[in-house]
Amino acid sequence: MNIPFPDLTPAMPEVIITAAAVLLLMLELLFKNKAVLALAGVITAGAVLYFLPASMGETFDGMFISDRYSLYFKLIFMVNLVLTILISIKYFQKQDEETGEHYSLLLFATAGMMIMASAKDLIVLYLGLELMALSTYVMAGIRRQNIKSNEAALKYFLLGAFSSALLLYGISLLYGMTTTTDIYAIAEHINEIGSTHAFTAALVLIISAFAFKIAAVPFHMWAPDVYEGAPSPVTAFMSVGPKAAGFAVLGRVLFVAFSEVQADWTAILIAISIATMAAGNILALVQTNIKRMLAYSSVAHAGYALIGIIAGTEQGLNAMMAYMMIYAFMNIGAFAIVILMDRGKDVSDYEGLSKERPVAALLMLIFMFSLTGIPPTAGFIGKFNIFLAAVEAGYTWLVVVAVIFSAMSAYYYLRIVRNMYMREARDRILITRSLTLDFALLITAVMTVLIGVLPSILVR
Amino acid sequence: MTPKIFFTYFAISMTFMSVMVITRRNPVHSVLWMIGLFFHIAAVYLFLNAEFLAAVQIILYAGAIMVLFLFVIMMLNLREEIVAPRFIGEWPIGVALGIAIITMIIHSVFTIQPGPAGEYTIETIQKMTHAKAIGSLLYTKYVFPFEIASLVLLVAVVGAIVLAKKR
Amino acid sequence: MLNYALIPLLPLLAFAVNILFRNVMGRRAHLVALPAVIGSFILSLSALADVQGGTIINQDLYSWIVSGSFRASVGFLIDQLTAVMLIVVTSISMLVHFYSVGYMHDDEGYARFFSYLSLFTFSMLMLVMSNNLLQLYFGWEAVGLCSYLLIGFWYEKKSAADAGKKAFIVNRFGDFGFALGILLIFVSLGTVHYADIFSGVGSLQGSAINIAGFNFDLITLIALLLFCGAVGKSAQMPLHVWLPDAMEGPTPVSALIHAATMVTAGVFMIARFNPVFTLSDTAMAVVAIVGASTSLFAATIALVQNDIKRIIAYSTVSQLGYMVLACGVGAFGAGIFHLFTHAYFKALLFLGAGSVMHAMAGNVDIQKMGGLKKYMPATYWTFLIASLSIAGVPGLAGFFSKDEILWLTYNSGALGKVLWASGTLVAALTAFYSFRIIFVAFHGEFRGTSEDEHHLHESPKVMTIPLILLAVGAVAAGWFGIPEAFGGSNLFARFLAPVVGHPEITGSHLEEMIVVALSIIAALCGIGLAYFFYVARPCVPVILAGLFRRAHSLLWNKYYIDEIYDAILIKPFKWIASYLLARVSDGKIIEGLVNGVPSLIRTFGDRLRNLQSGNLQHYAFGMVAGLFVILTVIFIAVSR
Amino acid sequence: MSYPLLSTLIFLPIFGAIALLMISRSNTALIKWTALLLSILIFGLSVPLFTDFDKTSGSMQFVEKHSWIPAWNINYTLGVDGISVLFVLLSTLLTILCVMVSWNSINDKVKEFYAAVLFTEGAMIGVFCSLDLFLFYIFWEAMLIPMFILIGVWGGPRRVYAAIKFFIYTLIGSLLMLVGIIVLYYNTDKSFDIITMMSANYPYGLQLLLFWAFFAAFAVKVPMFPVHTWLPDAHTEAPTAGSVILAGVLIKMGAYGFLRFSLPIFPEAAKAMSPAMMVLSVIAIIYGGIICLAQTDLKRLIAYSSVSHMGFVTLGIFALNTQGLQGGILQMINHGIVTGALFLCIGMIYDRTHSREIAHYGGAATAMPVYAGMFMIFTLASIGLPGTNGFVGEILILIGGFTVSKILGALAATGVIIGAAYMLWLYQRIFFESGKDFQSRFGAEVPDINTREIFTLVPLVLLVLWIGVYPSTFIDFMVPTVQKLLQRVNEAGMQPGVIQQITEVIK
Amino acid sequence: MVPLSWYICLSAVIFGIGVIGFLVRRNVLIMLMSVELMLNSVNISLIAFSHYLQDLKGQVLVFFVITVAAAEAAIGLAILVALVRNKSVLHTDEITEMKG
Repeated sequence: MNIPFPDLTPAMPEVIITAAAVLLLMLELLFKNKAVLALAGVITAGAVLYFLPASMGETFDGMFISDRYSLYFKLIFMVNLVLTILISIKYFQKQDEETGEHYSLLLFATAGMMIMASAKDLIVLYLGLELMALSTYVMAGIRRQNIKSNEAALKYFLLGAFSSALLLYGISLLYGMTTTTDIYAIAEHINEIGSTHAFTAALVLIISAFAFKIAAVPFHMWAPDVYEGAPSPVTAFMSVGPKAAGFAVLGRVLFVAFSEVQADWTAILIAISIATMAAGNILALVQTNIKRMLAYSSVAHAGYALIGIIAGTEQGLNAMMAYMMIYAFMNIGAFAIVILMDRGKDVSDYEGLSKERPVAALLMLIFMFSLTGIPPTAGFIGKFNIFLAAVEAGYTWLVVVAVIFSAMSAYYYLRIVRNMYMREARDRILITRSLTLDFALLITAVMTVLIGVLPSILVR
Repeated sequence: MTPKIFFTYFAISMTFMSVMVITRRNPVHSVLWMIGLFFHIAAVYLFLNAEFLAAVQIILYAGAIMVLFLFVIMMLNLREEIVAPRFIGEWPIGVALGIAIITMIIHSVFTIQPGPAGEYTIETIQKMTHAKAIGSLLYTKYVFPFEIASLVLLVAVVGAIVLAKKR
Repeated sequence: MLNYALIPLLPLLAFAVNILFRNVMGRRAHLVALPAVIGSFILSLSALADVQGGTIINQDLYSWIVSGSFRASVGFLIDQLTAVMLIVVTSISMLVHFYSVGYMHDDEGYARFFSYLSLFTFSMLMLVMSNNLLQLYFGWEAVGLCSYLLIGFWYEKKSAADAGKKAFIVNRFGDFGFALGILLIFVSLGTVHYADIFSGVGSLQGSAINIAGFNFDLITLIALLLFCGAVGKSAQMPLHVWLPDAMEGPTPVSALIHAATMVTAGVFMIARFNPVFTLSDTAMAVVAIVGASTSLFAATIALVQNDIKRIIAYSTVSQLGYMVLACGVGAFGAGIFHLFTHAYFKALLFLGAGSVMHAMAGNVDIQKMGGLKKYMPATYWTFLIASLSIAGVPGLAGFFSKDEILWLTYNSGALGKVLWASGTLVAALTAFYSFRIIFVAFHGEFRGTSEDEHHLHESPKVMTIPLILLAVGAVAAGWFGIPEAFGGSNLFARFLAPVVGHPEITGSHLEEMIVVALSIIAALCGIGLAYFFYVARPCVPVILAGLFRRAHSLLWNKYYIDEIYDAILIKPFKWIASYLLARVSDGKIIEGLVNGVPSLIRTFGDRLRNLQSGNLQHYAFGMVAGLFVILTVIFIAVSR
Repeated sequence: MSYPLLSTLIFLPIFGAIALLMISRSNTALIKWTALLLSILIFGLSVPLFTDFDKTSGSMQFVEKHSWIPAWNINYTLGVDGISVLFVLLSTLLTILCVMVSWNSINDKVKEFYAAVLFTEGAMIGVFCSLDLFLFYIFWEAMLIPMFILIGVWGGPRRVYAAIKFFIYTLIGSLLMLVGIIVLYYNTDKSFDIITMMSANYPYGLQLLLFWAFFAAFAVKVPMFPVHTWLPDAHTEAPTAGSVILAGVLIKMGAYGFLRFSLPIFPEAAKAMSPAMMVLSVIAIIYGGIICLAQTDLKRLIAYSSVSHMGFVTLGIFALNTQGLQGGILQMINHGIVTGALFLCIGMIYDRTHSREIAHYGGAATAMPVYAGMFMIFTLASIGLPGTNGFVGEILILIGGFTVSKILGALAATGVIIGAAYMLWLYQRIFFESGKDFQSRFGAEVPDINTREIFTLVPLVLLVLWIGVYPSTFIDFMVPTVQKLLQRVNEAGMQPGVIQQITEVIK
Repeated sequence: MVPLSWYICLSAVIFGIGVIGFLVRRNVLIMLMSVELMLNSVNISLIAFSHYLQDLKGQVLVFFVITVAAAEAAIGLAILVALVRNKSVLHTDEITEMKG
């Protein structure tokens, strides 16, 4: 029996990153200073970025596809990875816990996301998703001495397993109706089965599993608890990576496999999107813990990004991708500030920051306004892009709904700004700076403003 | 007729066992019911000409996973479990929701139109043997997911160590 | 052109110097202000001479506001009417300036006072010299401002500040109508320049305007709206309430602004717009009735007041009523004539009163005075002349102008007869209250404290000389208009006729004689009654007041007009402002919504938060329930 | 024009703001002087707009155009016409005064303060110069950030509430406009070019929808009744410079938006809606005026008076005739000058007394005669006394309004009475009555305004009189532009509808 | 021959029981087992489909599902162990440190 060796070029980034992940596991034993691992991670990401442009094409017998779509998401994952590594180092040093595995898990999770983005087959998709999910479960619970961390990991894990069971059930139904798991091949059968309830059920089950990953209502409820309990860098990582990966697969599956039944899933997604924006914003309004607030805000942002998919056009998809990229910068930036603060758990901890730490306050200000979507920040460009696509597709009313919630979101983002600038500090605000953290802040802030001023660098 | 009778038996007993699994007060009992269930499932697999998977089911599930469960249960030494309430306070809601979802799914599965038949007829598989048929697929077409599966397991190992090791 | 432009500009310059270099000028403020106003006076005389010579100037200085078809310029129209007004304004202003040098001598705001006076002179001159409505409006408002500033000159006194504000705001009510009138003229005629208006207004005759479904005669509406302005400025009913209060200002101000010049601007404006007014009989009738009733109404109030300045103020209102009445019956020339004579004798009365107050250390209650005659003879004699003049004693200025009005009123149809009767009655009342002051304040024994008595003195020369000059005016000003019935030539009326025309006389000279005789009798009765009441039988007024207590208190309280306004206008308005709008509409409704929606969302958020119980099974409930709902809905949708 | 004047005007302040942030915190003198000199320099640079502007042309001048975001067909297009040029000048002038008036009153976070002021200036100029709708929106929203900070950080006791209210209020309106902008984009062949839009023809139904979408943003900014309630809070709580910018320029943007977008881009809708707009304006005039009578807070009173005055502005604009439009534009300038000046004045006295309660005052005229005189001039201008700028604007607006509807014109004119009432009453309560009480209430010595403060106010006094006496200098700027605008609006057909019937009734 | 739908129904029922178990049991261990139950039900249907469609992809997927289930069990139990070490509870309604 002849086993052909597959062409690895298109999958080069994945290969590099898995190899690096495994290597990191070994390196961990050699080095006491875990920062080395971080450095290795960054180098890996650099290598991945180097190989990204060249890695176009299909391989693994139609299991894996590397196209512009997946490349863009991989770029987001790399940004996410690098930034997370940069903000991780100091955090874990401060926590005084051994965390060598953290970096290799980051790489594994990223590998999972990349596989998801590139999956051409539902089996690959499922495995990529599990790879990512399992890694993030562990990362969420990596501060095993910390009850909240345990709890976060447990909740994330149980609900995640539950949702992947739903996904699997959906896949199995789909398989039964099409005899295939190939995303592109499924599309060919839709015409025959598109109207059956069984097919609809499969569609709904699959969407709901992805909705869980992107934290869309009503599959979002894990998010606040997990975001709160997980270590801050992991939260930052989770709020961007798995969400982007979820969007990546959602986009591909819906646009490719289910393109024939667009009306069905559009209706579902509209409902989900509105509910997501509503619940995310309303609940963020009443939070006092900043990470919880950011969690709900992350939920709300999923709602906005969904509009890009709802638009159902290429432009909408592009807008959604650009949005995820922008979201990566501004959200990780905000988390970087949270990590920077020695005591930055509560919204009230930011009182008087502008007086004590003007630069940090200014940066946080930029991130908050960007998250609100006020020009000239990247957040505005992201939303604008989405709205542009949605209006073109005829969803003006949905855009109106979105802007109303967007205005509502100003309330809670502004609360942070208010605390920083308009309240006095109760006692001295201590921060722990480090080179890498500063660097991460620099990148995120510069990108947040730069994209806001010169969107051309992002908008194709 | 006979297969239907057999199926009916399996269906009833599997459903019963499943219910036992989720209703037992003592986790150990649950695990034991679960193992019983797994044996039945393996039997069903055999029914469906999937001998290799039936074997895997018993070895891996019944043999490994459930034993892992038992280990953990023993390790955690949960004595008070015997007296604690089994269900959450809002269990009727849960049951209602569960039944609702089953209804929806069963309602929908009746509309399934099976996809086009593939090339692996029972005869082909029997000729190749099941293990070989699956194995050749896994190492050719599905080598990529296979590799990912290895990563999943690796992560599981690493993760389990990271999380469960003592300080 | 320049010499005309200088007439208003000189005072403006004086104002600028005095206000900008207030600290430098200090007590020397009059050194700038006086020459300026004297210069204006001289230039005015030359303007009069020019007009007399037949040169009528109507020229624009520059375009002020130009917008599309709207064009308003700053320019001058110097005709007979303007010339008369120039003389009145500059001469009285000059005398008041002189007088103020003495009167205001010890005041801290000396420079400020003179700068305001200059500003006022400037504004008034701009008003009378204007050749278009907008500039007139400018002057109109600017004199109002000066009036506000000067009434409230002693701003540390609350009553003064209040009075100033009241004057300004009450005037604004009139100005509101006036402004609408201007707008309506522009909208109907497309211009605000006098010449174009007067030549175009004829074409509007008979045209109607529809407002909110009602048809109005256009010209009548325009005339009445313009008249609103006059009602405010010339203190006619029902907007007369500000003028008596305006007496809180320094007395020279009362003389200049609230007697001689500014308050007559309304009359001037009606006269100026005689081509418009005469086209509407309705408007004319309204003007006449308002004038006559104001005149009567104010005179009755003046009967019982004790504040010397207030009596004179009500007398002013009453006399202004006369002038308006004259305009209303088409006797514009007579109105202006009375304006002219009134300027002198009324300024004299005020300045005399000022002189008295100067001696009485600011006390204005005539009941506290008495026998002042012997302490301040110059004041007494000039005051007496003024009183005789206003009472209409033959030969003096007031006699000629008032009788001209009464005669022409009598002459103007059936309504005229009624108005004439009321006018004659007012003549009697005028004589009565004027001489009441003379008898109570100047005759008899001094009723104040001995300390006050000690303080009594005649005013300095700088004050008495203007009095004497004005007395000359109060006597002689009427001689310009001796009617033909008395063998005169009625110079004044003929001089003004090119501008304001002259009503047709239907009655004979005999009728005129009878009318005049009746008014002389009325005046003498008034004086005699005053003598009887306050010299011969001083107890009578007290008894009368006791007998007609209701009537007396009605008059004493000025018919409760202020109280009525307070109750029906000011109080409800304040209630609307502070309760209905501020508290309910803004506070409860709009803000309720603005703050309520977020707090509602917040409450909702708190409720929603409870769903996020922390129990992960509840989260799973959410997921399953969501799944179930989506499935149900979509199944129903698909099966349909 | 060889060098990019408008870009310089926009970005010099913004980069200046960034440069200010680099200066050492402790060196406040350097910060202040840098800010002052920068603002003067910017004003100096903006003077050519005044001198080199071609008053005979109604088209855009000083135009700059560069490709910016080709993917969305967005260009960086700047230019001014007769409507916007004056506002640029007003912005640059008021910024100097803001810097000057804050000289001693801002002692906390000095550099952030001046940076925020300068940043605001840049954004304001950007709003007035943008000829690309996207660019316009960027500036429009960007200016919220520094304003929010200005109000919230250096404001009064309830500053936080006011700042957030201001922000959210305007944000909601702006976002609805954003949707409108996007819809417009697709109906203009995917273009954000304002000039193109001004000559395009949109279906009436679309115009109507977009008109209301834009209205949401502009009406809040103006602010029109009933979305005005942010203004009293924001004005009241903002620091002096913030109030001046708010009153002087920021709320003009709403009315400017009507002129720049609502009228020329949606002419039919504007025409059809003009009665409704006029009614709202008149309500604002009267409502805002009457409510002033109930105010006990100095700044709040002036803030409500702004509502009333801006009612005049919108009335003039929606009268849709030459006098109304010119009056409206001029009145915007006037209001910027006068209300700006009044806020400056209030800031000055507040620095001395630290009280905004009107009831605490009385008798200030004795202690501060120069100040009282200046205040008087602005009060009179606010009342609209002839000879001041307020009169010119108001009379033109009233002519415009009266031409369209007698009743509305007459009702609007009542605003003049009410204006006199509340302003004079205010003046009386601050300045009149016993000067001794005033001194004793606020300590022995309350000094009159100093030279710096006099210099802050003098330019505005001069402008008040200049526009009052010879407004042609300013009106001439806008004549061709307004004519062009009117032509555009008048060419549009009249759409029948319910509004027409309302018009019949109120006419 | 047993119809395909019988298997699918059986699978659906067991899936549902798994869901119910997940929803109502307080004990985290049993919840984990319920998830395993659900996975197994999926496996049944996959193999049934595979059989009836004469295609092996479903069985391949089952293979992977079993692998993942093992990995999940390992991770899940590890998390549980970590949690119980810190705070000896394994009832969901006691693990509510974070909420709201």
